[in-house]
Amino acid sequence: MELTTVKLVTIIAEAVLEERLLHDLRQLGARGYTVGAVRGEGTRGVHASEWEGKSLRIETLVAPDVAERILQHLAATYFPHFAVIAYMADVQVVRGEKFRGKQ
Amino acid sequence: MELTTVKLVTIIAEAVLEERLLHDLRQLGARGYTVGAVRGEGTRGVHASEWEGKSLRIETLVAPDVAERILQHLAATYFPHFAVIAYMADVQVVRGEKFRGKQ
Amino acid sequence: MELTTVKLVTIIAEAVLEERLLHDLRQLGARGYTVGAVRGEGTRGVHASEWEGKSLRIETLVAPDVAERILQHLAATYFPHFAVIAYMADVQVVRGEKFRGKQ
Amino acid sequence: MAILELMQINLLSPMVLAFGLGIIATLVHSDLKLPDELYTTLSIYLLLAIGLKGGIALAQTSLAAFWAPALATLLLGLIIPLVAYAIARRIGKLSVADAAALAAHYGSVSAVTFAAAQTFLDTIGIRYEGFMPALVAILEVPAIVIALLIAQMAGGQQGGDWREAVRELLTSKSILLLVGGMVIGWLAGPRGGKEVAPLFVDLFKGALTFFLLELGMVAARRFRDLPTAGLFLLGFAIIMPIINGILGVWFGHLAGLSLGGSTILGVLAASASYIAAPAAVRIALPQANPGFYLTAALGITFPFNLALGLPLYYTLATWITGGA
Amino acid sequence: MAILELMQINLLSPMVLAFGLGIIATLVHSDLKLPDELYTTLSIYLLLAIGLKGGIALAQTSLAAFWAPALATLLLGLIIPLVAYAIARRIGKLSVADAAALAAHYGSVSAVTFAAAQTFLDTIGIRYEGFMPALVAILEVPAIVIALLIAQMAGGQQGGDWREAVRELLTSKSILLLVGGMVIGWLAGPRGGKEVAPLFVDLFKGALTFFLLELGMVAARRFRDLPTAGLFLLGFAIIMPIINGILGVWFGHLAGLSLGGSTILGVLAASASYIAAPAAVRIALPQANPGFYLTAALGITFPFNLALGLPLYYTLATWITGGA
Amino acid sequence: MAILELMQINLLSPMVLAFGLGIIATLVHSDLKLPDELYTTLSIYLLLAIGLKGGIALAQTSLAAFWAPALATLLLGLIIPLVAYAIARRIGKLSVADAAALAAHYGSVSAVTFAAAQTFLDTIGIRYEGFMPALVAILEVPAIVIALLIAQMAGGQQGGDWREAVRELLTSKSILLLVGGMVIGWLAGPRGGKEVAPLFVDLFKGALTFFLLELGMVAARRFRDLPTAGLFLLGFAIIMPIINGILGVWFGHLAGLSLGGSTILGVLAASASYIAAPAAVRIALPQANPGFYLTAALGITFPFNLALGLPLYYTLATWITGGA
Ligand SMILES: Nc1ncnc2c1ncn2[C@@H]1O[C@H](COP(=O)(O)O)[C@@H](O)[C@H]1O
Ligand SMILES: Nc1ncnc2c1ncn2[C@@H]1O[C@H](COP(=O)(O)O)[C@@H](O)[C@H]1O
Ligand SMILES: Nc1ncnc2c1ncn2[C@@H]1O[C@H](COP(=O)(O)O)[C@@H](O)[C@H]1O
Ligand code: NA
Ligand code: NA
Ligand code: NA
Repeated sequence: MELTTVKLVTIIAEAVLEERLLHDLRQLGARGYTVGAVRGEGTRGVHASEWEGKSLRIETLVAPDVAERILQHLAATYFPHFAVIAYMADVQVVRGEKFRGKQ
Repeated sequence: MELTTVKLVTIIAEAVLEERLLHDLRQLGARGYTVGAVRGEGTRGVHASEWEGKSLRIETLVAPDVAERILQHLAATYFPHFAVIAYMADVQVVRGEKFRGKQ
Repeated sequence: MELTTVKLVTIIAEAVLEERLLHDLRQLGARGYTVGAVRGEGTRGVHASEWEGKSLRIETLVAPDVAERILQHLAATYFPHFAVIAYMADVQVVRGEKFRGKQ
Repeated sequence: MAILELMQINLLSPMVLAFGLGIIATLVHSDLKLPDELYTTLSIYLLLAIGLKGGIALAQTSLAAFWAPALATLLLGLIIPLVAYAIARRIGKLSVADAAALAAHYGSVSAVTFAAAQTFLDTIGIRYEGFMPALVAILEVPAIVIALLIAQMAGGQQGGDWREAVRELLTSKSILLLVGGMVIGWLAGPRGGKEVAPLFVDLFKGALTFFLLELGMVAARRFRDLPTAGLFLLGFAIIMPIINGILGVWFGHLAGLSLGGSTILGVLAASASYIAAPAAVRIALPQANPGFYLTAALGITFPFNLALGLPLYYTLATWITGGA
Repeated sequence: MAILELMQINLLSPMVLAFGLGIIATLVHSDLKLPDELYTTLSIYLLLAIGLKGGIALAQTSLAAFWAPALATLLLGLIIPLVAYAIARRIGKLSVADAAALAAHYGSVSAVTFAAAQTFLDTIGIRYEGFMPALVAILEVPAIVIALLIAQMAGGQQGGDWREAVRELLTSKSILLLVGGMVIGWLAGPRGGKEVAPLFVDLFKGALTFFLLELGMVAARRFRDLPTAGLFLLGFAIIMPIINGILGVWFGHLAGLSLGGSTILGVLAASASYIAAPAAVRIALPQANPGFYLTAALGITFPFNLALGLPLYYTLATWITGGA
Repeated sequence: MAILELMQINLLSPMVLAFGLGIIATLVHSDLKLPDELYTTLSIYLLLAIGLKGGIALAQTSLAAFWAPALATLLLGLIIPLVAYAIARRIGKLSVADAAALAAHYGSVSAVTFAAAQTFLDTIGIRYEGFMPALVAILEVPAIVIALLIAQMAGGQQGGDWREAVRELLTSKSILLLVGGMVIGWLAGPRGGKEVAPLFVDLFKGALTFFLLELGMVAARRFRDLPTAGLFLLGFAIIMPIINGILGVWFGHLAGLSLGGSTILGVLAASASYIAAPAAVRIALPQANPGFYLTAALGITFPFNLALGLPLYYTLATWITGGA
């Protein structure tokens, strides 16, 4: 079996950002995403999502360059004012082209 | 503290497959699993789960050979017709035997 | 873009432990956490959470030494009697100091 | 009443208007989103309530009049999928799997359309037999099994497991709640029924209205697939229910059902399943395209039946039964 | 009424039948699954509604008759865990932790069994004191504390934190909603109560029926552990409630409760907690086996009390109180 | 009635008491937690029910009397945010973003406070115009847009997107359900309304009580930010509603509203939004501190209005309108 390594980018963000984040991901080259509902606490105090439902946990499997672009974009656009964190890691998948191909 | 490296296999799949996937995992040597509810979008269009509740996010900690077998099995059985993706990564645990022992 | 590697510790635990686990994490040096709802099965039989709602999936991004301390503490305190598992992995983040700084 | 007046009564009912509001919410990209858990809760409630009311009615009814409608319903469950499959293959040139999937959906039944039909008849003051929910249960499963068997024989099944699908069908929540509710209602009788009536009877129409709000949103999300669905599917999803509706009314009349009962059997025949059938088809015919059958059943046929079908089948029934 | 007739009335009530349907759903591996959130919502609703109704009744009742039943209930909360612990240790040869866990569960109380008892008495037309929900609150906590103290003294607690467990008990949602509901009902009185009656009174039996559907599924999942539970646990889970039921009826009669009130105190004593006790025991006695106490309380005692216990304790109460 | 008597009636209503129970639950760290999905479901239900009832009332009302109150409401939506912004900047020395955020919240409206006002007036037997829910819809959006425009002009917006925020406002679930519900109620009329009344009318006060239990818990979680909020915010969150309440009552009286109608317009003006405004502000003014505006609107103003404001604005209305 041929395994390929791609990047898994995980984003934790307040729920109001959902539409914009998913739009950004697609723009930056992600070809799919998976969203779960979470709650959490960080160094910032209250965030709007705290009382209005859950936060988002978004995962997207992408090529390494796309992953870097996503992290960079998030850091520039959302980190200053929104409760958003993001991290990435290497994972192995069976059919890499599904996640790495250009859109 | 003695740390062991095992494989974490993550599967995103439409909800109708739950029973069969968990059955397959046990058959292939997984000794436990954790399931969360997610939703998502990929390259395929609509999938049945879209309107009938959430999709599944299944995680299982297994030995490397079991992980490979799982990925291979999923690729052969479910990738063609079902909205299923899967990936694996290395993680460290304290008591490896819990996850790697034969069932 | 400067990327730093930090540890992502993931804990699956029965729901009754929530308050205590989060308290322990803060004590051991974690500066944030994210919690999702999951269900699962392992080698232990029934656990109390089985009928009383979901289990927890807790993620925390921390410095490597904190991660080790967390795993050690969990193994000593909760593994004997509670349905708890935990694992850790390396992930890359943009601003490492947010997760690694002392509290 | 004239059909236009019936149409107006139907279109201005809270439940149809709520369905329309759901469609609008999706079209304007509102952030309105009903929790999945609410959708699940309401669908469990509706199935249980339909069963309960039917069971209580059964407890007060002679069953002598039941066998003929039951047989007629079973026959509909055999005939409709065959007709639907033939049309989808011959005229629509669909693959075996896609044709069989459509046959399963249109042969089976939508419990919510049934509930809407009851509500519509209640509003215009037409009575119907108490055992109608039993006919829902009878019509739900056979057509799906027939359709899967057709696909099996025609070689359209790859990777699917039709035995598994049938086993899951028989224990599916819609059958379990419908039949279980009927047994509970029948055993508990009117006295027990009165105890739970504030929840299961008084709130029924309100809950149905709420549910249709959600279903409007779901149906509207199917609309975006309409362009790719093609003209055949559009025609099929409107003409097939009308054919089935006529068949259902006619069979009901032959089996001795009242005007109201014949109307409801027509609605049942005309309705397309969107709970039991999609789940079974997804398992047994994974290569059938869900964008196809879901769009037809949920995006076209359901709104059509809800908005126009109910008064139409009733009017047909007044003609066929001679208004009796 | 003869006990067989009472049994029949009880077994054919919608709530018991719904419980049976839940059991069947699990046994046939149906895909029926009530959302966790519905379960949580219904349990919050039931506790609040029980409290509210009790509080409104209290507002209209003289409290002079209250102290004796309250004291009797407190005594039951002290005696039952001691008896249960002794039986579990001596006859069952269980570990300290497992025996204390059982003592906590059987000494405490199940609010749903209480609600079912009220519904049963309403159906057969027997009246009971308005302050009964206050007795539920009084009986809930002490037995759990006693059991944890026993374990503490007998050295069965390792890694657990009984102080923490007691603190969480006193602020647990069941106590908060029950007592809070009573205070609201008492302060708002009949006028305020009438405003919320359509939700908290009229829908109560329907909601209870819905809840029991879910509880039937939960109980049936416990059945698979029955084989490993052993004969002692099976006997304990049936005989202990009967002993406690007789004690409860008798104490109630001595404290001056009516026939209906004594029946309910019997039911309370006989019932085993499955909300407050499991949570507290899990924290304070983590080495006790949940497969043990949950199977006993939820898999055996709850169905037994619901199906057979209610008419049984009522019949016992007619004997003990002389039918008064 | 004297204001003290009104206060007592209000404070002892089940809904205010439930709010208090929610506060206590949080303060004692109870494990009580209502599912998020229940909160969402109840808020959808309340908005839809408010709209439906208003629409049915509209169908029976002459609209001639409507334009003046509508205009008065629109004016309130323009004036209040300007006043609030000026006070927050001048006296409070807040940043542009924080001041504009407060202006958006206090200019807009809380539908639950509106529902509580209706319930309060029903209890004391005061009638009000049927079209009041339309005023809720009219008051909801303009103030938020004004506030965002102020911030835009004053340069307080960085990284936010106010056009996007306004687009989302107009399709937000509260507007959609309120206006949609009114249209449904208006089209379906009293006959259609009667069909869904058991759900949307009879259960309304009970559902509101349940919702306030949750809101009490949410509000109490805001309390912990009170110490850091500072004296200005505390004063603002109590004095601003009183000023706005007087304005609202007065405008209502000038526009020809009845005593009850003027009271409700006062309550609307006095109330601070905690659904539409926070979402819009979070998007358009991300640098405004949510700990600030949420604490003011939800932690101080909402409890103040609910507990003390309702009888206060009613008393003011009896003075201003001369009791007519
Ligand atoms: N160290 C961390 N580990 C895991 N999740 C975190 C961490 N810090 C923050 N988060 C998540 O990110 C959200 C926003 O964090 P913050 O911006 O620090 O308030 C929180 O609500 C958490 O869900
Ligand atoms: N690149 C991706 N990253 C994360 N999740 C994905 C990705 N592609 C697909 N998925 C998930 O897998 C499901 C099926 O994808 P697909 O088969 O491509 O339609 C989607 O609903 C997503 O939840
Ligand atoms: N091998 C595994 N992979 C993933 N999750 C597991 C595994 N083993 C146990 N778990 C999770 O940990 C919980 C407790 O496991 P256990 O203590 O083995 O019963 C289970 O309910 C699962 O959610
Ligand atoms: Na059909
Ligand atoms: Na007991
Ligand atoms: Na306002």
